Parts: sequence; C-alpha cells; structure tokens
Amino acid sequence: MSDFCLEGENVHLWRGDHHVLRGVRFQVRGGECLQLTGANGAGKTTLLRTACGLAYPEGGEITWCGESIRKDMQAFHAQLAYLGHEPPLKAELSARENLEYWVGVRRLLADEELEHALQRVGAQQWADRPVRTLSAGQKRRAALAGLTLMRVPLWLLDEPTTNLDAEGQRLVGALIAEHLQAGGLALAAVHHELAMTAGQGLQRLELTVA
Amino acid sequence: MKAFLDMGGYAAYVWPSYALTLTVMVLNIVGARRLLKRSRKDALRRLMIGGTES
Amino acid sequence: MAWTWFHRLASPPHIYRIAGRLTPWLGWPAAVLIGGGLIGGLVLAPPDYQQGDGFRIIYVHAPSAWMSLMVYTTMAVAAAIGLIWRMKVAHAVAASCAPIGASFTFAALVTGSLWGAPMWGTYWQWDPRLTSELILLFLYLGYMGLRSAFDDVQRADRVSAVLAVVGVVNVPIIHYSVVWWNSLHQAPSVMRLGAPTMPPSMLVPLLMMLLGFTLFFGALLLVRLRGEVLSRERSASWIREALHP
Amino acid sequence: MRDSGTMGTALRPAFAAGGMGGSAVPALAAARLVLARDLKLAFRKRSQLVQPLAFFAIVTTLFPLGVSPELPVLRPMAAGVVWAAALLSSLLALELLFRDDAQDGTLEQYALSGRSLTWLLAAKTAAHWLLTGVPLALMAPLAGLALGAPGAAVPGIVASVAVGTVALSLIGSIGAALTLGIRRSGALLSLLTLPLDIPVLIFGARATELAIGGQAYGVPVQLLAALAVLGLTLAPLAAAAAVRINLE
Repeated sequence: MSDFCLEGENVHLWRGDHHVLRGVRFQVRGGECLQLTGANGAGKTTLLRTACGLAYPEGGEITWCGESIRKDMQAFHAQLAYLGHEPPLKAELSARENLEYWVGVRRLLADEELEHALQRVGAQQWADRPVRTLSAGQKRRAALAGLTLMRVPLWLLDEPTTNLDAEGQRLVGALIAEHLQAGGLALAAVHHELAMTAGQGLQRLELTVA
Repeated sequence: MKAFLDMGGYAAYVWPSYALTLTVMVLNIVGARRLLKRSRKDALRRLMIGGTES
Repeated sequence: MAWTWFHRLASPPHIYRIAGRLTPWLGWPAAVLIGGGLIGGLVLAPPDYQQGDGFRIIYVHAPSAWMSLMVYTTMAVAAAIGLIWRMKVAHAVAASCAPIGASFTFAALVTGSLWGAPMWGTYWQWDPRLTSELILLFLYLGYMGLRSAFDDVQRADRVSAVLAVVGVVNVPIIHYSVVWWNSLHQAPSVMRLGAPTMPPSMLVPLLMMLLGFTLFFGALLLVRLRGEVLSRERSASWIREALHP
Repeated sequence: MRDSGTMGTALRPAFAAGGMGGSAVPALAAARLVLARDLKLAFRKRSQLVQPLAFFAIVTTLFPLGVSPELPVLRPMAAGVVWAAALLSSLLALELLFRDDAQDGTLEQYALSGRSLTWLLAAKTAAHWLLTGVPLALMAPLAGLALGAPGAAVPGIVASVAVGTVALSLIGSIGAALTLGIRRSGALLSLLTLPLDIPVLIFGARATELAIGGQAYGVPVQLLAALAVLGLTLAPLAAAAAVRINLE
C-alpha cells in the first residue's frame, strides 16, 4: 500500500579495530517490521545508528525509497523517528512539556493530538509531573507517546520494551502493528521478541558478535 | 676562531639559539623514526592476532 | 577519470610506498641546504651594522617561525580535505603535522626571546611577533590535547580536524588583533624578518635556510605519515606486503 | 487490556512530516522552540544560572585583595580585570552548554529532527548568551565601579561586554561541541577556547579602557561587533559539524 522502503546493502562498519557490521544486508518495506536480534555487542544499536545516518558506514550503502540516505540527509531525517536506549526527556520538565518541545521542533502539534497520545500510553495521571519523579517504565511510555506523535513512516527503535511491564510490552506491539497497518515500517533492536500477532510483516535479522 | 666563538659579544644568545634549534630538529628526526617503528610493530602484532580477516 | 586517479594516489598502500621512496629525495637536499645556510649565516654573512653578530639568530629564528605557520596551514588544509572527502590519508597528514609544528613554534619562541634579550635588556617582551607565536603554541597544544583525548583514531581525526579549520580561520584575526593591541602600547618589533634591503650575502643564507627547513619538514612529514597510515589501516593484505617485501 | 488489540480504532492521520503533510515546522520556528526550552530549563535550575555570576564577582574581588585596595592603583587595570573575569565566567558555563543534552539524547534527537542542526545549535548558543552574557554585561559595570571606574563609563562597559560576550558564546559553542564526548573536559575546553577568545579580549578590554578614560570607544566596539558577526556565520556551522562527529 505504500512504496516506502529502507534497504541496507553490504554495510561494513568498524569501531576501532573491531569489525562490528560485516556486510549486513536488509530490506524493510512499508507494512513490515524488522526485528534485530543478537547478543550484546553484536551491533544492533550500531546498525540502527547507521540506518538513520548518525554513524557512517565504511562500506556499503543505506537507501531510502531507492535513494542513498546521504543524498538529502535532512529530508530523510524528516521521515524517521529514532528512539534510543534512554528516553530523550528532560528531568526538570513534565512529560507533557517534554513532548511539546520534542515533537514541536518537528511539526506543529495540536492539543487534542497530544492529549490523545498521552491517553494512549496511559499517561493521563502523571503527564504533568516532572519527569524526575517518574519511573523508568513511565518515562518509556512518555517516549512512546512522542514516537506516535511524530507521524513519520520510519521508526527506528532501540530496545523499545525495556523497563516496561507485560501490559506495556503489549502496548509497544500494538503501536507497531498500528504503524505498520498505516503503511509505516519499523526497525527494532530487541532482546525479547516483540509482543505482536505473528504473521503480518514481522521479520527477523540475527546479528552475531565478531 | 676565538672571535668566531665569541660572536661579537653575543655568544650567550647566538649559540643557545642554534643549539636549541638543532636539538629540536634532531628530536624531530628521532621522534618520527620512533613513531614509524612503533607503528610497524603494532601493525605486525595486529596481523598475528587478526589472522586472515578481510 | 581524474577522481579515480586522485583516489588511487591517496590509497594507503600507494602513499606508504611513495612516501618511503620520496623521503631521501627531500631529506638530503634539506641537509645540504641547512648545512650551507649554517656556514653562510654564521661565517660568511657580515655582521649587521646595528645588531652586530646578534642578528645571526635570524637564520634559525626566521625559518622556525616560518615553519610554525606553514605547518599549521598545511595541517588545516589536510584536515579540511579529510573532513570533506572522508580521506584517511589526509587525516594522517594532519596528525603528522601537529608535533612538528609545535616543536618549531617552541623553537621560534625561545630563539625570538634570545634574540630580543640583548636588545631589550630582558628575555621577555610582549612583542607582537612573540605574542602571536605564543598563542600559536597554545593552538597547537590544544589541537594535540584534543586529539589525545579520544581513544578512537577515527573520531580523534575528525574532531581535531574541525578544530584545525577553526584555528586557521582565527590565526590571521589573532595576529592582527595582537598587532593592533601592541601598536597602542609599545614600539614595533626589533625582529625584522626577510627585509628586502638585506645585502645578498645576508639574504642568500636566509633563503637557503628557509628552503632547507621546508624540505626538512617534508621529509619528517613523510616518515611520520607512513607511521600514521599504518596505524589507521585495518586491511591486512597490503600491510603484509608492505612489511614483508 | 485497554491498549492491546485496538489497532485501527485510533485516529491515525497520514504521516505528517513525510513530505506530504504541510505541517512541518520551519527552521526559525524550531530554533525559537529550542531557545524557549533552554530558557525554561535554566529557570527551573536556578543555581546553575547564578554560579557564573557569583564566580565573576569573586574573581573581581580577588584583585583588590591581591594587589591593593587603592582605587588609583586599581583603575588602570579595571578593564583588564573585568574582561578576564568575564571571559572565565563565560567559559565556566560552557561546559554545561551541550553536556546535559548529549547525555539524555536530546542532541541526537536534534540531529535527527530533519531540521537544520546549525540553526538549533545557534538557538542553544543564543540561550547561553541570554543566560550568561546579558547578566554579565549588567554586572560588569558594578565591578568596574568597584575598581575605580567613573559612573560615566557605565554605558561603555555594558555595551562592550554585551557585544563581546556574543562572540565569546559563539566561539565557546565550538569548543563545547568539540569536547562533547570527553569526560572531565574542563581544562581541555579552556585550552581550546581561550586562545581563540584573545581577539575578543583585546578589543573588549580596549573598549572598556577607553570608556573608563572617558574617551570615544566606538572603534573597538565595532571591531567586537565584527567578530560577533563573523562568529555568527561560522561558529554554528563548526559546532554542528563537531556535534555530528561526536554523535557518530
């Protein structure tokens, strides 16, 4: 239903003397989610950072919709949302304020939208408390709300279920499934399989330690 | 010869200048050679460990 | 295409081989020129009518000062090339430049102070040339400090390259601001460098020294460059070739 | 079970900033938001705001104690003292310029926002200036008066420090961006930044000196402004390049 497509072709990357990514290949199309699995140090995070253009591969190429992501990096970035290990939230601001600034840098945000997203992750109760007072799981949920608010086709998620309870993990699965159904695509580094209905669009790529 | 060494009374300034500059040059030569030698040794060590990688 | 030629020239094995072969071609002429310049400067050149034999310091001070700026510029240009084209060899050149440049900046500073001492009656004056040279030394030290703060050579290369480029934009600004500052407070420098009024017997040794130092820098750079290129290289095949001929 | 298995029922408009939606934020508006965020954060953590100013006050106090309490002795050095203190205070706050944002991943989000990182960093630097440069410009005359400057010198001191700190913040942003990935970067940051700050020090101290002497200080202030403009065009670019490299 959509022609979005993220592809990695023979990607090589070193960290110092360590050959982390050794000719990695992948292809994710609209409606698909690629789970990256592998032991610690296998390069899951590195591959995510390479896919979004933060890290520069020494060999191979990443393409978005058939064009190298290096061609117009800014336009490519406008189409992706990256969620790293730590939710990018300021401890001194409330969850709501954090989302206003974080998402606001990218797009105009209507109040109802923000309200809806906060509700979706179950944040109504604590949306106005300083992030400093929130639990790790609540922070993660706030970050997920930010993710849905970006309204971008490409999600890059690094361990999206960390610190989440069983219900939170199902929430991640549901959000991704919804995203895929709308034609989006996702690349997720995971330790445990995502809690998603098997079948539509779920793929796996196993990375190994050098 | 003595007049030459005396440098018209400026010996205390001229000779240290030349000595220092030449020392800097010699140290540079030694430093550069040592760097090359160490890099060679490191590269060989990596060859031993890395085996046939790429 | 011109570009493939450019990249093959800049490929590490090629550079390693060429640099090794070229070193003596720069090193020996440098030695001859510097030796000739020394004799010309210390023996053949007549004493200056004002500064007597004290002016002979020019034959080591001026080339050192020239090196300090020339090496910094080389470093910045190499760093910019490395940043723009992601060329490892260019970064290796920049890395090789810093310690050479810093050491000659130090030499220029000390010889300048020794030159000024009999004229001023003190070893240190806030003379604009010396002050600029001192700041340049700080720039070198900052560059080397930044480089050594990173474990990853790749990152050290790129971060310090940004600093080198920023620094080279600033060098003229710093120089002119220091001259401007100095003109408000004291008389101009006693160090006249490369004055066009010099008689040939004084000028020729100076030119020999300048050229000799430049070639010497080239030779040093090539030796260091080989080391830096080796330490950046991961592909084993050519290292094996290069080290076991 | 509220959250799971409800796919499709939620409102999900098409992707907004994906090149088809028109609601993407222009660079300037995004930069303004970054500026507002930094200001709000600073006022939530007031102690960090006050520290550079207290530092400035202490440094200027050291000179009468260390040199002489007599104003005729202090007056000739007042300009230099004020500027050296301003330089060091501005430097003190620099280490924090990008540190927090780098640690919590905000900088990464900026780099991946699809907005110009140069603009966003320029906005952060503007916030740094508003939070340290402006208060310093307001405090500098007090220090000047305490060191024997006449009351008529106040406008000149404020003008020179206000303009000079713009350049200091910009130059400093490069240093802060370069040392982003280094733990305990304080000393290195000073070593990188201070030599580049020297022209600002020279022109700034000269303008202040002229103001204290009751003379026209227009020329050095114009030179300071020229440095600030040059910094404005180049520093955010260099800082953005350095941040990208450190995020790599």
